[in-house]
Amino acid sequence: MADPMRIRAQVAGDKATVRVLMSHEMETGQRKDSSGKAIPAWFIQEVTVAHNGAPVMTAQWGPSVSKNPFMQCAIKGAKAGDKVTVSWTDNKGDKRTDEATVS
Amino acid sequence: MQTRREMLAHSATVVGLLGAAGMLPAAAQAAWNEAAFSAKTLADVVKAMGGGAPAESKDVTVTGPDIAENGAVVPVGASSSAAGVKRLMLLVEKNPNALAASFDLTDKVEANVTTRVKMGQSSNVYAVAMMGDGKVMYAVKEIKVTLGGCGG
Amino acid sequence: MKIDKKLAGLACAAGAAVLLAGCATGPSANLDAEFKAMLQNSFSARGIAKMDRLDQDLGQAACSSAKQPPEAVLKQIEGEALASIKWPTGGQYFGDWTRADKLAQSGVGMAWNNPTTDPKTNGGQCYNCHQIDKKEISFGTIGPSLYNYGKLRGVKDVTDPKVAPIIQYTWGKLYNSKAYAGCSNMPRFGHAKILDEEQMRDLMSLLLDPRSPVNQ
Amino acid sequence: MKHPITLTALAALALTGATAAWAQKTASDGIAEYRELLADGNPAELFEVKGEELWKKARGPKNASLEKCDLGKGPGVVKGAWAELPRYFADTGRVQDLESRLLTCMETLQGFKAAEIAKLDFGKGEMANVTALSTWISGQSKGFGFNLPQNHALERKMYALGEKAFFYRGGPMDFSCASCHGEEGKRIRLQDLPVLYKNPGDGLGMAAWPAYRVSNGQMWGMQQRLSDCYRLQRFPNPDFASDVTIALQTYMGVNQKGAKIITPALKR
Repeated sequence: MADPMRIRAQVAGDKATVRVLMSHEMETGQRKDSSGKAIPAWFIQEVTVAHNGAPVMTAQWGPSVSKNPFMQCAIKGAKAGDKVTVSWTDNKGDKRTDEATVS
Repeated sequence: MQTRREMLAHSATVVGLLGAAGMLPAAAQAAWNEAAFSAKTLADVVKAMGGGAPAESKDVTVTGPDIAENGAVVPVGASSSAAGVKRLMLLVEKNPNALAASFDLTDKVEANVTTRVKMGQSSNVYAVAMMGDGKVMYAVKEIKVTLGGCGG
Repeated sequence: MKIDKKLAGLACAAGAAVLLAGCATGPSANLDAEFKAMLQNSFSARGIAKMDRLDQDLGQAACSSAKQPPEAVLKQIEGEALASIKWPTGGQYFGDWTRADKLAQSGVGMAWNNPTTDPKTNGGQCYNCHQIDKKEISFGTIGPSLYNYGKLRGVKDVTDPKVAPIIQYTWGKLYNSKAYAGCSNMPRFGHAKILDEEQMRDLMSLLLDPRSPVNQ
Repeated sequence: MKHPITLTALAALALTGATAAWAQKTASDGIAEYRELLADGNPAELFEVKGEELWKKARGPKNASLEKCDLGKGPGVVKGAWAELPRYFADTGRVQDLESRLLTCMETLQGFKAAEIAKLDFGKGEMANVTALSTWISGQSKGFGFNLPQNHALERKMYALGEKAFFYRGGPMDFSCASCHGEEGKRIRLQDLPVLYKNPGDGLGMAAWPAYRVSNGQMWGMQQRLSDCYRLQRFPNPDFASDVTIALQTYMGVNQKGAKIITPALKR
């Protein structure tokens, strides 16, 4: 199972800045291993951000997003104590969901 | 603590809610947009995403360094000052496939996202904003990728 | 000095019986012996990098401290290095600068994970330490800038006998840098068989050919 | 929304030529800007989370956690421990660095075979766990200044041996540590090189490792940093936790007394 994400959500004025680090190889499918065999593509395809359970953003990613991806966005009207949930799904169907509290 | 099954269920609910609320453009409700992620140019990506002809605009900003110390991790961002942006995209012109990431927004988030992308070589990077009516605006910036380390 | 003796004394007290003989010959000899033993115990041969890479020649040994060796030793290193230089076959110093950029850019070669020590698979490591072509902004500064190397030295025609000394010096510097500075940081590309004659000729052209991007 | 300043700037560019304006910004300014943009959100945090879990979790043949591990400041004391390593440990009779000490604890407390782990490649199996553990542990010394003890004779001997190792030239390229880290203001390509026979300043040199390497997306501990330095020196391979790696850390750590630790850092 995939390792946990690191989510930080901090209030900045009338919004909360959300910073997410995800643990993922993000293999492009264009590299070869030492024996010359192509390493198959393996990457996060979809990321969803929800605020107190209500979805606020969905992203589609390709394999050129960097390994151990970082994403930042800002949720309007989010206050301290609110919950921010981030979920991802990769091209092998693996999933991960983590939650953080806005501070 | 949530179990894995609960998490999966929750995740499915989230996606379902997005669809039901009609907050997603047609393309995102379908599976991952393979056509857009295999396109080679800005025009083809936008076409695959269902947008009109892209026009350069001051209302869109692309952020990133002038020089990247390493192409494996290049911090880039897209933002727009225009009202009603439905989608922000980040493209790297000279990558094998141009589209790196696409963000479908609701009015609950700011039109301002940041991520990090791989760049095979120095290239133009595009930030693209798609509006509800299919209008497409973009900004472009060149980012130089340098070789580093001893290279052994 | 005082600290050194105290240190060695304690090291002897703490050390095993076999080291006691070393202590009798003085603190630094003892530390040297312990150091040599530590290297042997700490490293393992891996791939092309065998344990003989820890063996030092005169120059390597003399240049292994914060201080430069005495003048006489430096002169000896430089003399031996100069005598070691193999001048190019048939007096042919030049190759093709268009092939040299790839060589100058590459830092690959001679590490334990490289499959072979064949020079043809090695890079010249040049940009790691030197500025060369002005278009490459990612260059090191351990060595001096080589931008306009030939131009600054008045090389307008490489066949002009007046520039022969600078051509020979440049070949010698690439082949065995220690001929001109006994403790130079620069590898001995020819002497250590990192690059072959053909590769060195290409680098000579990159540095000295008036048409090379280096001299624009 | 109007951008009067941007428009003025654009007009100026049109007059002077874009190239001239670009040239004013040097390559190093550009690199500094790049690092600034990456500073917030270091993937090393992912490894810190993993390392903390590993420390507290009952694992290994003895199904025990590492919470009784003595890193030099007493059993279980993690805060500030990295700032005082390597140091002498009476129970093993050796000067140990963080990673070799972790192997000792994994063997004595958890029942792992330290010698087997030491043979693994970096990033593989339990070796990856050692790296995650050292990432978290080093992070618990963030803001501390290096303060390696030199009271024990073996600690002082390790310093002296480390000094010799630092300047020892060998291999087909005649490199020593000092070839790259012995002079002020030098760099390889665009990477500034810290001078490591003295205190290079806060957050530089040893004070920046363990670090996440953006070039390969790997988390590296100090052992891997030194191993790769020796690979690029074209030396044979230093064994994991071997005396030469501990001697060098002692030498550099003592020289860097007081330098503020910023681990885990982000490197090229």
